[in-house]
Amino acid sequence: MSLLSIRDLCIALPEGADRKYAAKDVSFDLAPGEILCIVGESGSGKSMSANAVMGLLPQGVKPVGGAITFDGQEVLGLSERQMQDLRGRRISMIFQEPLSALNPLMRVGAQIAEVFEAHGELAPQERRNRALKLLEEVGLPDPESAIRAYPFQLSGGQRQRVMIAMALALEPDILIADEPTTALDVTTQAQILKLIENLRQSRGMAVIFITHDFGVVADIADRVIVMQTGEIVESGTADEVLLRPQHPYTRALIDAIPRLNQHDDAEQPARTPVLSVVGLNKTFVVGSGKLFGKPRVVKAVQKVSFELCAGETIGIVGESGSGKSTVGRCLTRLINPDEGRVMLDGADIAHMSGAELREKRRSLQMIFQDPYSSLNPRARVSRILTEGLISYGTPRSEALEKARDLLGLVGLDPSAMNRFPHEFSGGQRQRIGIARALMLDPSIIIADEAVSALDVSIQAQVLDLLADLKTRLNLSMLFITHDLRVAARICDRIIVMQKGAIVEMGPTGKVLHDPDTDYTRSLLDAIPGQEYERALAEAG
Amino acid sequence: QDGTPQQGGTLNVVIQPEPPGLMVGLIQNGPTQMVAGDIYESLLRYDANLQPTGQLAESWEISEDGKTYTFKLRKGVVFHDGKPFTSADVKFSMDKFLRESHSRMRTYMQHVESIETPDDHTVVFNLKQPFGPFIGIFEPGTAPMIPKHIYEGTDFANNPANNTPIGTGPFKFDEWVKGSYIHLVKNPDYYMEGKPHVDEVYYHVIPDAASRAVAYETGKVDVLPGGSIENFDVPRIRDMENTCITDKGWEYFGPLSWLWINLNNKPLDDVKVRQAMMHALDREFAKDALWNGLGKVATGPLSSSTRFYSDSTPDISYDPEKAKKLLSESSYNGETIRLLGLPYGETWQRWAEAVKQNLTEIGIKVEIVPSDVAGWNQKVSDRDFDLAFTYLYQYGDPALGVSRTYMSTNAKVGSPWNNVANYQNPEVDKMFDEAALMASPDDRAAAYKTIQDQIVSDVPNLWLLELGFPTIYRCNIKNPVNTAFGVNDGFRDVWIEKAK
Amino acid sequence: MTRFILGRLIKAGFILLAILIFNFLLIHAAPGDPAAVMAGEAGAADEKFLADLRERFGLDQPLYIQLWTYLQGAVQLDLGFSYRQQMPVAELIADRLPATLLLTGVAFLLSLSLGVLAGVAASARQGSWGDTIISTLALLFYATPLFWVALMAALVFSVWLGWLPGFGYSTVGAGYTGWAHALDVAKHLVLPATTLGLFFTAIYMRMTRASMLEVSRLDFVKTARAKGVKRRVILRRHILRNALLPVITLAGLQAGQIFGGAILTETVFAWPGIGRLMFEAINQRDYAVILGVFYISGAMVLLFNLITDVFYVIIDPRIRLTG
Amino acid sequence: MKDFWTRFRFNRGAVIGLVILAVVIATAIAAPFIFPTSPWKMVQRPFLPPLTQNGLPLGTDALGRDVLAGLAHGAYVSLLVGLVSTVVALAIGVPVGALAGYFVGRVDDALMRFTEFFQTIPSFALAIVLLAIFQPSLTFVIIAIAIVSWPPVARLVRGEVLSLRTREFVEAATLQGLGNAQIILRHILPNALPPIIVLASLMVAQAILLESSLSFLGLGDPNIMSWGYMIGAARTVIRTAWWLSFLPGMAILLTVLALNLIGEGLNDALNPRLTRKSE
Ligand SMILES: Nc1ncnc2c1ncn2[C@@H]1O[C@H](COP(=O)(O)OP(=O)(O)OP(=O)(O)O)[C@@H](O)[C@H]1O
Ligand SMILES: Nc1ncnc2c1ncn2[C@@H]1O[C@H](COP(=O)(O)OP(=O)(O)OP(=O)(O)O)[C@@H](O)[C@H]1O
Ligand SMILES: [Mg+2]
Ligand SMILES: [Mg+2]
Repeated sequence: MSLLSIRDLCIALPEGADRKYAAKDVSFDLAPGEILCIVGESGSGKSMSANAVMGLLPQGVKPVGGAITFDGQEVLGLSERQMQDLRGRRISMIFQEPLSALNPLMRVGAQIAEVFEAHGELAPQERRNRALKLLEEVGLPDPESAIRAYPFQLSGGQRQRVMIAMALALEPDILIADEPTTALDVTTQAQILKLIENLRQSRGMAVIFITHDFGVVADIADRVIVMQTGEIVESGTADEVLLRPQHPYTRALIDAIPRLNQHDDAEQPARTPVLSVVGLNKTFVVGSGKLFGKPRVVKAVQKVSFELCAGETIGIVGESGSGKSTVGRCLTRLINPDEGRVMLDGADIAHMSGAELREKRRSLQMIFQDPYSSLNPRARVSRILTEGLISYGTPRSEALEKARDLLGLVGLDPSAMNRFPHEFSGGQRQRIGIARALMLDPSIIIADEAVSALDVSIQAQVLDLLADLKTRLNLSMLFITHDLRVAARICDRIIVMQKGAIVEMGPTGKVLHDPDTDYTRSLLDAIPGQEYERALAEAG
Repeated sequence: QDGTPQQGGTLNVVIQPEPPGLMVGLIQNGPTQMVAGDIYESLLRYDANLQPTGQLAESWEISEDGKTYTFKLRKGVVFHDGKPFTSADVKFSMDKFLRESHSRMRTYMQHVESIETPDDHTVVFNLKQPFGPFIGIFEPGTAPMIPKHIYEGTDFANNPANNTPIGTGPFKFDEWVKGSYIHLVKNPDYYMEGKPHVDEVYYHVIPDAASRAVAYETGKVDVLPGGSIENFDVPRIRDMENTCITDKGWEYFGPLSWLWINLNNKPLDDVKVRQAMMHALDREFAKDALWNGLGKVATGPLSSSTRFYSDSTPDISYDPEKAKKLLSESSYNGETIRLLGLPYGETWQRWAEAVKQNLTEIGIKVEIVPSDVAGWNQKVSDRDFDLAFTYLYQYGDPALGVSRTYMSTNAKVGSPWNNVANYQNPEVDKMFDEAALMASPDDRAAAYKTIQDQIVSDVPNLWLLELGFPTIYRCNIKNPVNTAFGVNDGFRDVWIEKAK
Repeated sequence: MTRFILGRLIKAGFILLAILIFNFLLIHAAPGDPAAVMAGEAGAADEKFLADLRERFGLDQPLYIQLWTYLQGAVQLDLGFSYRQQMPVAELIADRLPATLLLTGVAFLLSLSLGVLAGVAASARQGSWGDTIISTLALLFYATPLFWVALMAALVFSVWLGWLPGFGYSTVGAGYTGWAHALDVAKHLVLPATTLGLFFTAIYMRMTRASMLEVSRLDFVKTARAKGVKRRVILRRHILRNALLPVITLAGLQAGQIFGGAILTETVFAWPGIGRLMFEAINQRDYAVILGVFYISGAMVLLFNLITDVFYVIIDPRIRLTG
Repeated sequence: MKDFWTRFRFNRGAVIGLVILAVVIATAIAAPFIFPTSPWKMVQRPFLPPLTQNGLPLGTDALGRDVLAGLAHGAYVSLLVGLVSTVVALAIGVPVGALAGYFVGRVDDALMRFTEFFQTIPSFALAIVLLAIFQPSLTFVIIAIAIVSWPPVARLVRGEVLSLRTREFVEAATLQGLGNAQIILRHILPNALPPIIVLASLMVAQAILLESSLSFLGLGDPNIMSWGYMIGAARTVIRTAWWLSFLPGMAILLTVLALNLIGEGLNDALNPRLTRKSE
């Protein structure tokens, strides 16, 4: 008997959206202990379908047909009260964007403990201990102090792990995970996957796993569903779908999967550095929350130095929480580094301010790790994209024209211009962020997990776009990613970071195939789907 | 009058505004006088016809030439602190204390040559010349008897005893909770047998007029002295059960309201304009609509309760047609007249509006200038107005309360109570001077008649109403008002009839 | 944080001084002076009397000397002497303070708790009958003049029903002590405190409601629901907490006025508090008292602004303040 | 813009509000033509109850003046006082608060100390003192009200901005090269709008009522008919002629209601999350 059964689910979108239905005639079953992976196009309705199971569709989005049966119970008709009992305890969910999904004003420990409280589990002081334990299990370093942190004080991957801890807290019957590892480095990712696997074995937990990472799919999936524009185009066991895809879309997807050894190791011409970073340091000191408690001190960036040359792409990989985003934010002066110099065109922007800084910044753009919170909720996409350009003096019509072009290049419909950020899927928002960064024709882009929420075919499209710009416009890029395959594909050099410091730096091929440090090696070992890659390679 | 007095009980009275202090020798505003009337006494009292009766003085004599006043004091009178009251206290009070700190007394005392105290219970005032009104000044608000033993040789204004006033009156000061109430208790050593009848008096400070009405309605207070509640509320309260109302008790003060006219300003220096304005005012309407029909329409500079009032002055009644005619003959051509309202509550504001409307209707442009009390004082003192509301007390005698308004010698900038209009008529000056010093009341009456006729035809002010300030009280409270001072004379004779 | 607070306190001292000078000049710019007012109440006065008064009050001195004298006292916390009331200002204020604090404090707590509660209730059922009723009531409360409400309340509960005393601070002459006194004062407090509180209740309610509606659509609320957290808890812990910032601002503003008293309410209900004292002092140009009240209430405003700022940081850890 | 209108129109409450406000404004403009005689003219005996006399549907006041004429003429002043003082208060308060909250540090310090300067004097008392100094003409009444009402706006806006300025979308806008002014105007303030709108609609009511309290204390402009004046004047006769305060009270209530409904509609129409119902 299946634990969850979805029949002909139709979810209607409000007027003015991409299409009429976010999901159409979606049907599948989930047995206890089964791991079902949903892959597919960004914006194809994966998140909406998952939300529907939880009864948590956004305002204006409604299920209009079909049935969802959980444990013999029709879910769609349940009252909010009845749903309350199911949520968290029987079915739990990890949402796609962890920053906006966490309460900004509540310490993460409390947010986890709340799950127990909501369902009347455990005594109050034990809840905290359990929360601590959970944070440890998901691999958060120094959980004692992390438990007291606010979401904004955590790195993207750390937040994501908080979400995971929350969802696993009560060991639910079904776990719905919506791209839960987009911000996790591969070792941490492996650890999380192992955790899920354990729960499945011990508790018979069933999992719906939405992801773009075929490596992960290959490693964990029992069955796979492929979605495109709201419909399921193919489904079957993991082997069937991954190795013997039937539908052309699935085949196209699989062809687009980046390979580890895809980079061209052609000898780089000598280039002039455009950005040189010398001795960057940043330490966060955060009150402990108690009046006289010891403050939490995080050495987020320690003595980071490197040079970025014109037309070069440097990948930054490494442990989640190792300071990658912080480096990016220091370079753009969104936060002020404690020490160090950031030389751009011979000027130190680490000690600049005012108009001068604004002028310099034009050539230095960033793609934010959390796309949703970096978009003004009250601005339409058209404004978000064009206002930068307009403020630098470009005529409005020209800016709009360019914005439309860029949207097309990142695979979005021009109709997106008139919508607000909350009306998009996670991947779509990320693409808006990319388009925004490209609007100003920067010479340097700092891309923080810029393609993590994109399905592989769109990812490929975007990466091609970036590569094209790189050659055409001599664009330099700092590409922060946890996906080593992506790094392999577009980076010239790779920096490996751990605990705020650079542990290894070198040409991509060297780092990925002949690393100097154990840490890098452990990363490489943890890359998911290596067997599958081999299998694919054998197959053709 | 109302049967045999019964002893005991508490009297709850409204007081408004809260007095700045209770030492009536230093401060003479209305509320101070009201409370002080229970604590302090003077030599005499005055009945509704302003005839003197004894208080601290048992008997008195005025010499033929009107220059020597001899008072025999009551024996066995003690101050609240137990010290006896003697002629020395009288001399100290009149000659020293009040001469120094009581502005009205200072002027009156100019007529006094010397004060003698042949024995402990006799006081003799020697006047420089006869001064008709002199016998009318021995009331507690004007001539309170102040304990010499406490004040002699001290800085009067800063004497700590000012906070615990001590007099000879029927009630002793007990407690003053600022902002809430003043509590007086019966003086057990009072020299009049069986008096006072009530045990204690509470003066309640309730700043809002409507709340004062509520206080009466809910039985928190039993006596509403004149002016405690808005006039609009009077009929309603009056019609309540067990409620009595009287407009007596103001005879001595004779409050008369008028509009100052700034005679320095054009076109107000034109008598025709003034006459036109006088006839334009519908005072009957004001009386009925704003004062509940209480009081009287004024006929001239004297209130009808004041001595030497003449009822045959030239006609100044409401006649808009005549007013228009006069105006058209006058030098007025469209100037805006600034009318300064009196900041004493709603009635006065409405009145200003009514006057404005009256004048507008005969074709005079008027702008009301609002202000608060201090602003009003300042503006009137500085003569910064065209028309200004006011009302003043007459103290029973034109020489005390009326002449100050019309004498040119008094037309100095810097005070709102002198001849603010800047009325200059040498003849009137002279007649006022003479009339004050005449020994015979008949001569004085004749002189004041001429004065009244003259002033009314000059119209230096626009006389409005003799104000009626009704005292409202529960009918089982007997005798709250039985002198020309009303509640300001203390509750010596008040008693409360217990419910049967 | 400690440094921030200390810095602010030091600055507050200077501002207070500046405000004092400003206030001093301001009220001296108003026409009339206390001598004239006092003389005016007596209904008659001659120049000598006025001159005497002015000399006694020190008003004959040039303004800058008066100011200097006042400031010298003020920095030593000597607020001067009220000639009108014949009492040191500090004593006068201390006398009135308990009544005012009781009234404004109770009204503050009442309105804050009631307003936030009503706002939460209304936003939880947006568009329902409950919401409509609460919103309409709130509208009524703040669109109706305070004195009108006050008078009506006195009329209904005091005159008609006779349940509550309509004015005053306690029953005069009843001689209650201990609990009886407390109960008596409490009874007197009901009408003025509710009247004063109603207006602010309405404000808090509207602000809370609007803010809650805004927050309730954010994603983390969805997360909380996904955890199976009860609606009530979500409202309180997640939505309300995030919606509290503007409410805190307003509460800080109201709290700052806690010493300034409530002029109209105190007047209508004959509440012997600071507000009335101040109003009367303004009318009587009792400079020392006006300045004293402004001084104390100014200090309170500064203090509560500081507390508000500290609350901001506590409520929203993302806020950083430097100063 | 068109889009905004469509959304606004769909909000029934907002439309009703707009209609009421339009009526009030029309009355204010048309009053001198409908009631050409002065509203101060005493036309009948005082305290005539409503609906008892032809031609005086709302009766007369304490001096026998036509209440209906008063209401019509009063609309102008009350609206003017309410709206202008609110606009002025917003015009001062919003920029001050926004700059203080956005720049924090020294600017914040300076601006907030400046605000405190005005805030420390109890607002009602300040209004009274100001009006005692200056002649209470309509202009000064408005100015006085505006002066005492802007500090709360400034503090509210500052609080919101303090919190919003650290959001990532603001950082993103900074990177886009937007000037501070643009960031404040286009990114921060729109997100701080709901409390500002609430406060603004409250302030209009408060201004109208403050004017009434002031004229009740004799500090209004007594030459101009306003609703506040009418309520203040009717206060003393509330027991005997309830309609005299009730009617202008209703007028204020309706106007405030209208402004609130409009505010709410505005709020909803400007909130992208509330729009596009799927019906
Ligand atoms: N505002 C802040 N306050 C305090 N600590 C912070 C803050 N921002 C980041 N940190 C801490 O600094 C460290 C580095 O964070 P950063 O965001 O740079 O990590 P990251 O390498 O980008 O990780 P991820 O891959 O998970 O995004 C983390 O431990 C994080 O908790
Ligand atoms: N509130 C909304 N209003 C209008 N359209 C919406 C809304 N939310 C989502 N959509 C649209 O619904 C479609 C499905 O979105 P969904 O979030 O399910 O995509 P997804 O498959 O999860 O994509 P991704 O991999 O990018 O997260 C998208 O086209 C999106 O634009
Ligand atoms: Mg999604
Ligand atoms: Mg990061």
